[in-house]
Amino acid sequence: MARILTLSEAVEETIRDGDSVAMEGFTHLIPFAAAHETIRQGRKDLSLIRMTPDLIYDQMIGMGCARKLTFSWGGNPGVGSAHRIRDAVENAWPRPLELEEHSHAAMANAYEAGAANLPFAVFRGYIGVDLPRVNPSIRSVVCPYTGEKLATVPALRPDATVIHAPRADRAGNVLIEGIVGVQKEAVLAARRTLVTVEEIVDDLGAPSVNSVVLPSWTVGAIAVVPGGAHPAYAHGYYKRDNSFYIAWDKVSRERETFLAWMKENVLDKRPEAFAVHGRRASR
Amino acid sequence: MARILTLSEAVEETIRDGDSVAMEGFTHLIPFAAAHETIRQGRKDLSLIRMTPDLIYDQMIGMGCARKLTFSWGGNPGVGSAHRIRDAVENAWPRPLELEEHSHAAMANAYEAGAANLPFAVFRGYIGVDLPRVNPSIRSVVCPYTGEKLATVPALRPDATVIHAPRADRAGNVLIEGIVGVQKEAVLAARRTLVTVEEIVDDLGAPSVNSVVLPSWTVGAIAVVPGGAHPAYAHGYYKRDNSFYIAWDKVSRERETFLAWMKENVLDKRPEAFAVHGRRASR
Amino acid sequence: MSSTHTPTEMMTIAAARALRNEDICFVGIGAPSAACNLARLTHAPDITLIYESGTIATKPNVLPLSIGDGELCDTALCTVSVPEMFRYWLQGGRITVGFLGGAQIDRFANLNTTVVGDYAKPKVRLPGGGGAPEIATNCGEIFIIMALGQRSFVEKLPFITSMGHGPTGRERRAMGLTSRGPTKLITDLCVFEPDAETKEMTVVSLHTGATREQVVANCGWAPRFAVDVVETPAPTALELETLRSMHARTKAAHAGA
Amino acid sequence: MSSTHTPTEMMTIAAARALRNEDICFVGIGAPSAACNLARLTHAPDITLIYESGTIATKPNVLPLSIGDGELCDTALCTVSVPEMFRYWLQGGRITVGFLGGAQIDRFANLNTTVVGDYAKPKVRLPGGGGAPEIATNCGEIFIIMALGQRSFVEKLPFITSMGHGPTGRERRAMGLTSRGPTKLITDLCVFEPDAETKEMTVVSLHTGATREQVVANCGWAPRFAVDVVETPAPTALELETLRSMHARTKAAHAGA
Repeated sequence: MARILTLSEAVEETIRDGDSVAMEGFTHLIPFAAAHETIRQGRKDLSLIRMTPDLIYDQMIGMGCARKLTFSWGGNPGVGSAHRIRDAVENAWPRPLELEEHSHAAMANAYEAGAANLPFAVFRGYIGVDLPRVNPSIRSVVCPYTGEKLATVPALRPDATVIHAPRADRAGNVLIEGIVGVQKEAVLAARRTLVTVEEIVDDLGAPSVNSVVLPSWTVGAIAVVPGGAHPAYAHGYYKRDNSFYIAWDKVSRERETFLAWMKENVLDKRPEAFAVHGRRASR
Repeated sequence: MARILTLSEAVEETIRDGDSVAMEGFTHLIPFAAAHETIRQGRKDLSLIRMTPDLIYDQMIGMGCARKLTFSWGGNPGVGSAHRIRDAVENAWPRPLELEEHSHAAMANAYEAGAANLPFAVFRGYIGVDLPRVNPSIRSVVCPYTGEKLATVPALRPDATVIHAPRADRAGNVLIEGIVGVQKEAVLAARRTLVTVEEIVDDLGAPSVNSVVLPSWTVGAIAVVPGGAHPAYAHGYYKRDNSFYIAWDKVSRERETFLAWMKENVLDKRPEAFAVHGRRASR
Repeated sequence: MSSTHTPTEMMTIAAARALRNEDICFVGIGAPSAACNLARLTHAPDITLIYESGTIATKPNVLPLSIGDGELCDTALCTVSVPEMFRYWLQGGRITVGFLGGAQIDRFANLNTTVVGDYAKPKVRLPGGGGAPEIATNCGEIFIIMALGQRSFVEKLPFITSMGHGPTGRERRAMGLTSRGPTKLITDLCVFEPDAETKEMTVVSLHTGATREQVVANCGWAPRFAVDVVETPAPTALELETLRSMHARTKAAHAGA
Repeated sequence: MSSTHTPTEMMTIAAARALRNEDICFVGIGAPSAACNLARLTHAPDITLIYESGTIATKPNVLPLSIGDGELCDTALCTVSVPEMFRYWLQGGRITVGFLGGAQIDRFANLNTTVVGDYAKPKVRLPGGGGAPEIATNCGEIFIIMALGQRSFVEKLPFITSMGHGPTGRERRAMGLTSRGPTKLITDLCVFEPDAETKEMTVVSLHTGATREQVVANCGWAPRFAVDVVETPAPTALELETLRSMHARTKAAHAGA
């Protein structure tokens, strides 16, 4: 059963030094507040997993939280490079970063296999490309019926998955809506889970019986952090802050401006600082 | 793009003698009207596919439409035997019926693999049981990472899939809601598809952006048949006619009563006969 | 309401008692469904009931006739597709108890719901396995509910549809399965549990009024009895009343069109 | 509005024209997104645009900055999970055209968006493949949009992120792929199509005002020209106006918080 905690308690319980950690949210519902709290708590040696390690991991990697990154596309979407990730890979600053690189299809299938408790995923991919040359975890199986050779990747089973969601009810059931990404799979694949939510409500108000719901007993900790996905967005609550993404290019390009920004906006702040972004749209 | 046809035209276009045909709907939204039309049109030598061949295939098999049945549970749910299917298997009446038998997990995974355009499905199943002894299509692969042996089944790729759905819009987009079963997978896995619907509406009225929707270009033919799932039910329209299922046990037990019932209620009827069951519940 | 109870009522009530408030239970249709919902309406109000139709945390007011009645969807926390149910939820290892019935069972709680006689030329063609083969191995443990009888409790199964403890009781361990398999077999006369060593299903409790002789007479193999066989506590008034009113509501609901 | 147009505008317009009203198009971010939505707002109003974030048949009013802006979801027919998008829709073979960009390309339209230099010690670490490796082989055909340049149109790629026609142009057939691979490469100066025999990308059309010499000077290999190179029709007033007002709406929308 999910327990409702403060974000500080929840991060402390969920994420441990050395863990493999997936913070998911595909453009939408990215758990920025939880990432900031993780940075403040000084977690280190993390093996970070994320299909699109954009600003959220640019910040964590720039602050030295991670020793490894498993990913499929790392950049500032629509803007350009993830400068802090590049600095780590190209110059080992602030520390070396090991990469395990995949395609989106591979990562999505690997989370799906993790949720399904399978040891690996099969898909038709990686045809004619160089990634299997540099990533030994990409292998293959032969179809027992047609003889076709298909690509495989190991299932993703993170020690901890962190996501942001619109809301939970008091029993701890969580609703996800809009662009749902791989969040459900990432939660079901993980050993420990933390869900930050915009609000806790009496009635989940799922719009359909087929809505994407995580039952309380599939979730570890829940923390209420209105605005906690900013500068990403929360469908029905607030919009993506595209100007922030554009501005991040300049902030993150140099180490000094990055560190100054992180001190002012993360290290010296508390989770409550996100509340200013958490406007509830009319339903 | 889906074309909106009469049921008679739609069955004629979609189902051909000798086809493999999946009529799906897991207790809910079973396409009875389309099955009756198929019987009336005298289709034969079909390889019928369905996880739960209950009354709908009891009727088709009893009328001699099928030469083969691929399935995982064949009975009258909560009532007892599917007498016509048993008569075909045990006594070859009205003609012999070849069986390809699976478990629910295998069938669900096989449809999923079909929708995903994979040649086979992998799952952890068929452990310690006799079915692989009698079904040569159950095989295995070895995980390239852990060495675990996992079960495989060939993907299901029906020539034709038939389902019933609550509604479509005028562009031919189809909404499915409630117990959604394997219908989406069965449609995406098929070469040709027919969807009967309770109604055609101007606005699909999907309750959530994440609703189960089949875009028009994934659907072949659409036919409006209010009540077309009776005696199964349509969420938001009418309830399951449990008394019909109970009464079927007696109707279907003997060949004579069965044939008399089929003549009166299927051969001598038209699709419009289902309309009496198609009450729209208030939304 | 009669204060005496039928053996079937005792069976359902004994089965319900085996469930815990914190269980995540995969429910088969028929007797398992009655037992699971009785547990929910008595001592286990927060139990999570999952039906293979995809309905999660459902709280039906009347018992479903099929595994996919509208009542299950209407009262569920959410409803997922059938492929998802079998992949993420059952194979995902999220179910603590799977509840099964069957046509035939052997001393190691292997079940047959496929055929009597030869598979290719069956004497009786049964409905088949449905979800059972994977429920049997992917749930944390399995409870089985079946009325005793010479034709259903048999020395040797013609076909193993779902594995209990395997043909010799040693197969689960040999295969490296981590799930526990059948831990309770609840009948209309007694309750069996597997012997810790041999895994043979062993009578641990006799229902009020039932005798060892009756059990032996209705079992196709010579059943073992535990050293300390206890008497199953009789149904409480609350249990009996809840069960009967649930059945009455169900009967009324299913009679209507 | 200026009646002259920029090479980038010509590129986007030429790319948009390649799309058909009946296409099911998997849209990459940036230039592909502009081209696809321009097609939708001009000659292909019923085109189905799919973004890898899971949004199907989306009709954004402003261009998304990312592949998952709320605008895409709000205007979509429906939104599915990312695993479903890659399994049922892309791998499912339901996409007629995949639209890609890249950092580097070779004469057989193989793309690199991974690294410049050695993979283990890169000179420049690029974002990686994202959806491209599987888009490249699972879509019916591929359109690529990239501005010409010596550093991006290279003789030999340091890394093949997604396959075009393979390192020698013969690999697709050898592997038994049934999808067509890159059939159009639209640049700011010209349009390439693969030679029917060799699969080498060949200039078939020069944009108004562009010369063969400019193309050669901005291409890292010696580009082949088709026997009959035509002139790309200049943008119509409607195309230019639609494109510019779309960009103006987008700029206004992205500037706000």
